[in-house]
This record gives sequence, C-alpha cells and structure tokens, in this order.
Amino acid sequence: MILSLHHVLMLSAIVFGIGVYGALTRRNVLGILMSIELMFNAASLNLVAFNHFLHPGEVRGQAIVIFVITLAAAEAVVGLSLVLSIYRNIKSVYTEKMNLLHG
Amino acid sequence: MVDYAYLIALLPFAAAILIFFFGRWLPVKGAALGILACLASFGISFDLLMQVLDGTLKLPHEIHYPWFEVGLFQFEWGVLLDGPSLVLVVAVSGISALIQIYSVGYMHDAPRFKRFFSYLSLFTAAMLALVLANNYLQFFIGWEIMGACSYFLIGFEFERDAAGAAGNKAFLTTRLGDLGFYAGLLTIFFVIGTFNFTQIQNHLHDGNVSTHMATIIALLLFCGTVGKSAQFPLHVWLPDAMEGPTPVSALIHAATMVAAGVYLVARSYGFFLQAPQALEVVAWVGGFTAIFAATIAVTADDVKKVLAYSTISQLGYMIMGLGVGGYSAGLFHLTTHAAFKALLFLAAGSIIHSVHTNDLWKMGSLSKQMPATFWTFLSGTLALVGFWGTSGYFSKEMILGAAYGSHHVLLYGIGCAGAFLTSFYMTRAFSLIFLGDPRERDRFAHAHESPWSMIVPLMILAVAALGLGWFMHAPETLERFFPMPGRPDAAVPPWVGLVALGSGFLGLAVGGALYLGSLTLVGQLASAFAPLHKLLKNKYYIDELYWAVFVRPTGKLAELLAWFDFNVIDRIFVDGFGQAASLWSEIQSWIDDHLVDGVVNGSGWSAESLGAIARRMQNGFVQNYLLVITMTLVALLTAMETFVGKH
Amino acid sequence: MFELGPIFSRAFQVLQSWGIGHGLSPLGAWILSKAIQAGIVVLLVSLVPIVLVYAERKVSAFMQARLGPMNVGPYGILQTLADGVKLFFKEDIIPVGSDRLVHILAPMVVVSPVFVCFAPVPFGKGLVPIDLDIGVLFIFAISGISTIGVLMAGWGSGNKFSMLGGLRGAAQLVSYEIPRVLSVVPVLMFYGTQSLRSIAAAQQGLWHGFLPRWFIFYPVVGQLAFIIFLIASVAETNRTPFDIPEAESELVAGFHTEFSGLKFALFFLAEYAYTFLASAMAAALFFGGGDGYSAGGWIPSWFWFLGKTFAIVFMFLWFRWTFPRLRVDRLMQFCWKFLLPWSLVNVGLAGLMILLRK
Amino acid sequence: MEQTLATLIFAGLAVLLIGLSLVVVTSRSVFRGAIALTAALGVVAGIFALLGADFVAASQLLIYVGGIMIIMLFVIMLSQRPQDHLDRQTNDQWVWGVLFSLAIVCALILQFRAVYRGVFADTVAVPTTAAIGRLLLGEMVVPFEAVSLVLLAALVGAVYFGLEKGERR
Repeated sequence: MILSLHHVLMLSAIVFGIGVYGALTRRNVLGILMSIELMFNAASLNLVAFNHFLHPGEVRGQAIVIFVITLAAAEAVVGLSLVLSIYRNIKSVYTEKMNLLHG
Repeated sequence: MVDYAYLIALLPFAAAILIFFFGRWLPVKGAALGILACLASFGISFDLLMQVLDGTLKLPHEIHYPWFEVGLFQFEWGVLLDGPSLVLVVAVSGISALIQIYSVGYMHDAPRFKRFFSYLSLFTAAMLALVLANNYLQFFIGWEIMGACSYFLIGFEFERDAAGAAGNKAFLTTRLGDLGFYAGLLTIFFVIGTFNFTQIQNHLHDGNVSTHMATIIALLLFCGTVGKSAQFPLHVWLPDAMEGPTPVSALIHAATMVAAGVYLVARSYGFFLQAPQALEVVAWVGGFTAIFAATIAVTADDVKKVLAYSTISQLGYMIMGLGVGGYSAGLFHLTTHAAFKALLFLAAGSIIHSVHTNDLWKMGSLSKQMPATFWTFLSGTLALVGFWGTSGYFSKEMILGAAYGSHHVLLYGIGCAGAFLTSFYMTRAFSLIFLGDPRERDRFAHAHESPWSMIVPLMILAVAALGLGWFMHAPETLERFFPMPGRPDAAVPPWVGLVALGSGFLGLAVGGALYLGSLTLVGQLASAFAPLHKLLKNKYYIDELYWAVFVRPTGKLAELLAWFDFNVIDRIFVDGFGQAASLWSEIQSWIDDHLVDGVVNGSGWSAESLGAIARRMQNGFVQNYLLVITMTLVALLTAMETFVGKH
Repeated sequence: MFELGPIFSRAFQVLQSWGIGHGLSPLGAWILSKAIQAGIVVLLVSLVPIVLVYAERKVSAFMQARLGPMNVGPYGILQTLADGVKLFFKEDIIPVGSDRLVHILAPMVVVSPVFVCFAPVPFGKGLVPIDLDIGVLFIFAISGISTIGVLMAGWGSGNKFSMLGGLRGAAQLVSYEIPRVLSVVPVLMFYGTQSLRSIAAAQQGLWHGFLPRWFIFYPVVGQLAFIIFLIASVAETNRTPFDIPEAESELVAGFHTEFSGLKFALFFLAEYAYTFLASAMAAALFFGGGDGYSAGGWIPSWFWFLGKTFAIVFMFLWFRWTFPRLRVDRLMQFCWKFLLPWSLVNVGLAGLMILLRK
Repeated sequence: MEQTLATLIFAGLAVLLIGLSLVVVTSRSVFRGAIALTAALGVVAGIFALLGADFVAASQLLIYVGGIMIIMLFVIMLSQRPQDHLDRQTNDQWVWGVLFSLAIVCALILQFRAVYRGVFADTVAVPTTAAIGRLLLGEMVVPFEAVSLVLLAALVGAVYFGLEKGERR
C-alpha cells in the first residue's frame, strides 16, 4: 500500500475528533486548551497534506501552517494567562467552578 | 486634483484619530485641527465643483482601488464623483466646518471637549466616505460608523439619563432599519454579485434584474432609509435625539445622518425605477410622514422639538419627491434643506445658549437682545416655509410640481397642506421667540448676543439659505448636477406652484394672526379642540404604543425567564428531582402571582418547559455551548454529504 | 593528507556493497550504514563529556592554583571514568510521592535531543552526518525539547525545590533562546542558507591576504552576534554565571536534586554535550568551521574544527570560574532588556550592511 | 521502495499520534497529558517532515515544543494542587462528547474517502525555506504583518492579565 492523500486526511480527522472529544469533556481548562491545540494540529496536517499531494512544488499550504502555528501561539499565550488570572481569583481550573457571572 | 478626491473623506478621519489621541496637545484642544481638516475637504470638493462648472472635469468620474478578494468576487474601495455626490460633499464639508467653528463657542466650557470634536470629525468623515462611495459596502461602512457616532454624540451628555436613553433609542431604532438595509445588501450581492454602483446600474440597464427582485431589493433598502431618515414609523428617535448638544442636532439633521437615508434612495434609484410599486410605497411613506410630523410640530413647545419635527416633515418631502419621480427635485431639496436647517438649528442653539431654556413660552421679544440671531433665524424660517425667492421656495415647488406632474394629486394636496402647516408652526415659533412681549423678565434681561465664533457661521449659512436657490434652480444646472436616471420631469401648469405658495402665505397669515396677538385666542382654541390638541401634544402616542407593544413585553418576558432561572430551574438542577414536590408548589404560587399581576404567558406548564429550554441553552457552562456547536457541525457535515453529494 | 572525510565515505561504500552482497536490499544497506554513522556520532558525543569534565576540573584547579585530580591514572586522566563507574553503581532512588513515569522519563528527554542535534554539524570536509537544508533551525528546534525535560524533572521529583528549579530553568532557557536565535540571524542573512556546512564553506578564503573571511571579522555585526551568541549559549547550558536552575545555595541542587546514579549522570552528560554543541556551532557559524590557514595542507579540517571548538569550550570553563552567579530577576532583566534589544539592533545592522553592499 | 518506507514510517507515526492524542484527552494527570501532547506535536512535526515540509516541521518543534508547551507546563505547574490527580477529569456530558466526536470523525472520513481517494505524490522533497520566505514577504506580506500585530496584541494582553491586581493601572 502506498501512502495516499486520504490516509493523511483520515489521520487528521481522527486527531480532530479526539480534540473535539477533549474540548467537550475535560473539566480542566488546561485540558480544553490542549485539546484545542490538537485540533489546530489536525488542521495543519490537512494543509500540509493538501500542499504535498495536490500542489507539489508549491509552498502556499506550508506558509499557511506557519500562520496557524503563530496564531496558536498567540491563542495559547492569552488563554494561559487568562487561566492563571482566573486561578488566582477562584483557586480552581475547573470549568464548572468558573461561574462568577452565574446568578 | 481629482485624483486626490479620496482625501475629502480621509482628512477628517485622520483628524478624528489625531484629536482623539493627541488632542490634549493640539491648539484649541484639537478643535482647530478638525476645523482645518473640514475646511481642507471643503476646499478640495469646492475646487472639484468649480472644475465641473468650468467643464474641465467630466462627470461621473470613478476611481477604484482594489481592496480584497473573496473567491471570484473582487471588493474595492473607491470614489464615485457624480453630480449628487459632489454637491453633497460640498454641502457636508462646508456645513460641518461651520458647525465645528460654531461649536468652539458653544461648547467652550463643556467637559470632554476634545472627544466631542473627535466625534464630530469622525461623523463628518463617515458621511463623506458614504457620499463618495462607489459601492454599497463602503457606503454601508460609512453608514454604520455614522450610526455609532450618532450614539456617541446624542448621548454625549450621558450624565443625564435622558441623553443616554436617547442615544440608545436612536441607535436601536436606526438599527432596526439597518437590518432591512443589510438584508437588501445581501440580496443585491446574491442577485447581481457586485456592490459597485456603476456595475449595478449596467446590470439594471441590461435588464438582468427582474421587476420582482428589484421590488424586494428596493423595499429592503428603503427600510434603511426609513430608519436613518426618520420616516414613519421609525421616526421616533429623531425628536429624542434633541438631547444631544445643539451643534450635534444641526449636524445630524442638516448634513449627515438623515441626509444619508435620502441619499441611499437616490443612489439606489435604479432599483426603484425598475419597481414602480416600491416607488409608490416610497412616495406615500414620504407624503404621510411630511404631513404627520408637521401636525405634531404645531403643538411642540420645545424649540428644538419644533425643528426636529420640521426636519422629519421636510425629509418626508424629499422622500415623497423621490417617490413621485422627482429625482432632481428631491436631491435639490436635500441640498437646500441642509443649508437652512443647519442655520435654524445653529440659530436655535444661539438662543438656547443665551436664555438657557428650550421652552418657547419662556422666551419672547428676543429680537432686541439678539439682532444677529434674529435676522439669521428669520432668513432660515423664510427659506423653510418657502417664501418666494428663497432656496426652500424653489426646491419645494419642484417637489410639489413633480407630485402633480406624475398624477399624484392627493400627494400634491398633502404637500400643500404640509406647506400650510409648516408656515404656521414656523410663524408660531418665530413669533414666540422673537416678537411679542418678554414673558420671563429675568431671562429677557440676561439674554445676550452670542460670540462671534457662533454668529459668523450663522451669517454664512443665512446667505446660503437665501441665495442657494437662485444659484441652482435653473433647469440646466439641475440637469448637470442631478441628471435624472429615468423619466424626465413632467411639465406642470403654473397654478400648481402658485397654490403651494399661496398655502404657505396662508400659514404665515394664520400663524401671525394667532401668535402676534394677545395669545388668549390660542388658549381658547386649544381648549376648544382639547382631544385633538392632546393627541398632537403626545405625538399621536406613538412612543407609548411602541413601549406597550414592543418594549414592555420584551422586558416582561426577560423578567419571566430570569425569574425561572432564579427560582425554578436552579432548584431543579441543584436539589434534583427529590424536591420536585416542593418545587411544584412554588411554581403554582408563582403562576398565581403572575396571573394576578396580569402578565399572562400561557399555562405554568408551557412556561416551565420554555424556561427549561432557555435554561438549557444558557446555562453558563462553556462546554455545553461547545456541544451545541459540535452538534451543528455534525448536522452540517451530514447535510453536506447527503445533499451536496460526491464530487 | 589526514582528511577523514574520504576515508569515511569509502568505508561506507564498501560497507554498503558488502551488505548488498550478503543478501541485504539496497535500502537495508543504506539504513545499516546510516545506523553505523549515527552510532559513531552518539559514541563521540558520549565520550566528549568525559574529556570536558576532566578539563573543567583541571582548568578550575589551575585557576585556583591547585592541582586538581592527580591520583587516578597519570595526571588524574582516568578520574572521570572512575566517577562514571561510581555513578553507574549508585542506588537509583525514586522519591515517594513523585510522578514515577515522569521522573524516569525526564533525564531521557533531556539527553536524547543532544545526539540528534549533532546531525547537521560539519566536523570537517565530508564529515557531515546529514547535511540538512534547515541545519541551524533544526538544532535550535531539537535542543528546545530538552527544556521540556527540565520541567519534567522539576515536576517528577515531587519536591518544591526541584519544582522551583525546574520553573526557573525553563523560564531562563526559553528567554535566552530568543536572543540566541536572533544572534544567528545575521549569519543566515549574509550567507543566505541555514545549512551549517554551507555556512562554514562560505567562510573560506582570506581578506586582504591575511584576515580569514570568518563571520566574526565582519565589522560590528560579527562581533556583536558572537558575543550575544556566546552569552546566550552559556545561559542555555545552565552554566555559571547563569546557573540559577541548579543554584546550590538557594535550591539544594535545582531540578536534579532528587536524581541519583545514572539518571544524574545523564543530566551531566546533557550539560556537557550541549556545551560542546554550542561551541561547535560557534566554530561553524563564526569561525569558519574546518577552514584554517593550511586547511587542505597537512593539518586536516576536522582537526581545525575540533581545535576551534575546544578553544570556545575553554571560554565556557573560563567564565564559570571567573564570574559570580546572577540573581534571578537580574538574569531575566539582562536577557529581555539588554540581549534581546541588541540582538534586534544587530539584525537591523546586518540588513543595512547587506543593503549598502549591493 | 522509498514509498513503502514512507508508508511504514507514516503508519508508525499515525499510530503513535492517535495513541498520544488519546492520552492527552483521557489522562487523569494534566501534566502527563501535556507531556503526551508535547510528544504528539513532535510526531506531527515528524509527519510534516515526511510530507516534505521541513521548514514547517522545524518551526512546529521550535514554537510548539520549545515555546507553547513549555508555557503550558508552566501554568500547569503553577495551578495544580496535590489532590488534583484524584479528581474526576471528565464532565457529565462525556457520553455526548464520545457520540458527537465519533460522528464528526465518521463524517469527515467518509467525505475524505469519497473525494480524495487514491491521490498519490511521488515528488522528491525540495528545500522549502527560501520559497516560504519569498512567499511570506511577497505575496502574503499583508497577512504576515497582520499576524505580527495579533502577536503583539497577544503579548500585551498576556502581560496585562499576568499582572497582579495592584499593578494594573
């Protein structure tokens, strides 16, 4: 069997699904953030795979992955500083505890 | 010069940003910068106007700059210079500059002075960008920025609750209209695939748009106009907008916000021409608004409210003019109205500045104390009532002529009645302010003429209000600036104009007779027609109606749901079903309470299930929202696979 | 004359044909030869620390007017080996209440990237394990993994001093990574490639007949880049004066407090291997790699390269025994407020120079 | 030959990636989850390299492993309490989570199989660094600058949120 585009895409779909599952079910905010990183990576995998299989010789897909990575970094930094800030206030990282605005 | 046309909008925009951030260190706290920017815009646009008059610049002239691409569609920003846009740009930048100069005097000791000028500049920039836009997208951006600015400026003195509420009201009401406008934009893009005015015009010309579609688009766009230009039934925000500082009122009413709505109809005239029914709707909404607002103005006691209702009424005229096919007449009136309404507002501001009240009945005999204001207000009044020879005379005649010429005799009659009412209430306001006896000695004694920075703009505007008509009324001039994109104006018999003029004079006479005398007759008349007077005084109870029909039920519903959140659902979820029995009794008692209170919302069961659904959707638990998103994603993917099929 | 490159390549050719002759597929033979190459690199990198530890002890001793190790072997040469044997037989302690898995993995995560990092290093003419097109970036990327190991060590010990040491260490490593990478950017800008071999090769020849065309001799840019690279590298290897993560007087021994025996030895190995790596990079980036006055003559290029590398290693040792330790906040300030701005200025200067030379 | 090797390596990496991802979302200890995520990101970098994206692979390692994950571990170390690994780590809607993520995976896989089956590439990997550089500073310069702005904003935001209450002004 030779490596084909849909193998990579299937892998990315599975990783994305795992990420979705994590984002839906982790109690810990950090767990959610990590799951989101998984989803980001699934998307990046797709981009690189499309680049490799559909447009060989070009690098546009890879350039977009660079953007994805950069934005993921920005997202993670802001998210983590928010988590830290929340932790300072309510001494917990569990989502259901973050209900200060809840009546 | 024409290549720099985009600077017209860009300069005030830059000024707004500079004032906002660095105003503290600029001369006159940044006001000088805003005025200079506006004057520069005025200079550029005036120069362009002169070029057009010389014949060195051919209209229309379009400049494109690529902006971004989505798929096959290219978006651009650009400048479309044609007659209407050029005339309006000149008017807007000129009036805005004058208003800013005036504001330096008017606002000199107000707090947030710098921010005020920043907003004024941004407001002007947005309007200029809108007027110059060569596509609907840019138009819409300017439109929305103006919406935001109006919110900031009407609620500028937000320390007073009324001002804040008025800002909210203006924003939300116009937003209701914007919804239609937005839907119209989407429809245009869906049907035609471009936002560019010229291209759309070509498509319309080639008959690529069915009458059916054109009607839908035209009516949706007209929703935006109804909101922005304060037409019935969305006119309610405009009188309340008087809570803003007077220069703001002048800017909103004369040059920027409300003009945008009329301009929208003019820009989209191609759609309306394809859709005669839509045009009919426009004409009747305009005509109804014209007479409707005029009747309210008759009983208003606040000088600014009188002017506000007169604005609504005049806007009705313009809309009606456009609706009956008088394209050039409507735009002409827009231009002249900008001049004399700005004048009237600024003069009213000068009066308020001097006597510190808005109430007509507390003024009187001010002509002696404030001669400059008196004369300028007088010229504004004459222009507004359409006194022979003033600018208002020419434009209003044209609108009425167009109405008659297109066989809308009833609208013509309404227009004449409106003219009568206009003369009447303006005479009333004018007499109460300037003539007769001073009714409050204290105020009268302390009244004084305003500073030069306020008077000079008034004088310039007075000249414009009186002279603009002579300058522009010739058919060839109008043809040059407002070339009719459809049928030509029909010829009308001369008596049509005379009747309109006559009804104006009649208004003057009746008003003078009533209000120059002892004023006792006025009181008697008011009590004789007490129900009518009360109805007018309360503005036909429109506000109350809206409050009862829309605002209160929404509030009640929110209260209801909130109550459920707090008392029913929380407990079910917290205590579990073990305490269902006690909860049940609570629900029962609650239903009793609310039934007694008169708020009926079906039975307790339906309310409970409704609340439970609302509660499930809004439980403040982020991952649950995420679950919903995921569900939707799954549904979409499934739908895609099922319906779109395999490639 | 004594160039090793041709000998090696000939040997591997022979090896491959031998393998194919004995029933291996060409791919299998290729994998075999690459595996042997990798084995050589791993062996070299594992042996270097033994030399370096000995050198460190001797250098420190001489600086302090002592003799250093003298008893095991002649001049104490075998002292390090003896220590290694001792560490090998020490008890392997895993603290109660620690995260066992993380504790065991930590030293491995710290050490294993080092070996990979040597892949694109040009030890001499024809002596590049793999000439990667993204060499410099590759080294920076892979060596970044070790930071994770430091954090794992801090967490996996179940000890607050270790945890603090790990946190401090990671903060320091991440911070100094930035000026370190930026200091190399001018080099990449001038030579237009990231391959270490190409960069070293581009620095051959002389200016005005006497000055080698090494990057360090580029006016201002070269020196500034080298100084920043050197300082940041010292910090990256957790050596004094930047040894905050393992500051004995404050944190017992930082993140490797709870590690004993072979695991401790692995941390040590990593530190010295990174020192060697940084020196080798500096030699290739700033000192022309295997280029020398008589390269191609009777002194082989690998000797030049190792000579330059060890000269820079000596500077590392020198620093350690000369400067006092910085306080933790000063350390970070130095990085963010001094090194980072100046490395950015340096990048700008390099751009300006390139622009002006056109 | 080479293709087979690539396929084998890919299969190994794929299994590894899926396993590590599962650890990320199921592990009771968040720290271990983060370590697994780090490894998973490394594996993704490996797949990138396999697909001829060497520069992206190195960037992935440099930024994710060398940057993001370290900060994440930092926050985990700062925000964990000793008893945390005794807590339940999944919430009440995990059944739905399994259901819907499975649905998504199935839908995506079906679609991918239908559309992209049998697309092969036998191109030799070429160096991409220079090409990416030219693309980023040429055609894509506007998004590039925009991303820089986003990063700056993120930096400022992070610093602001990181400040103690008293330090905010």
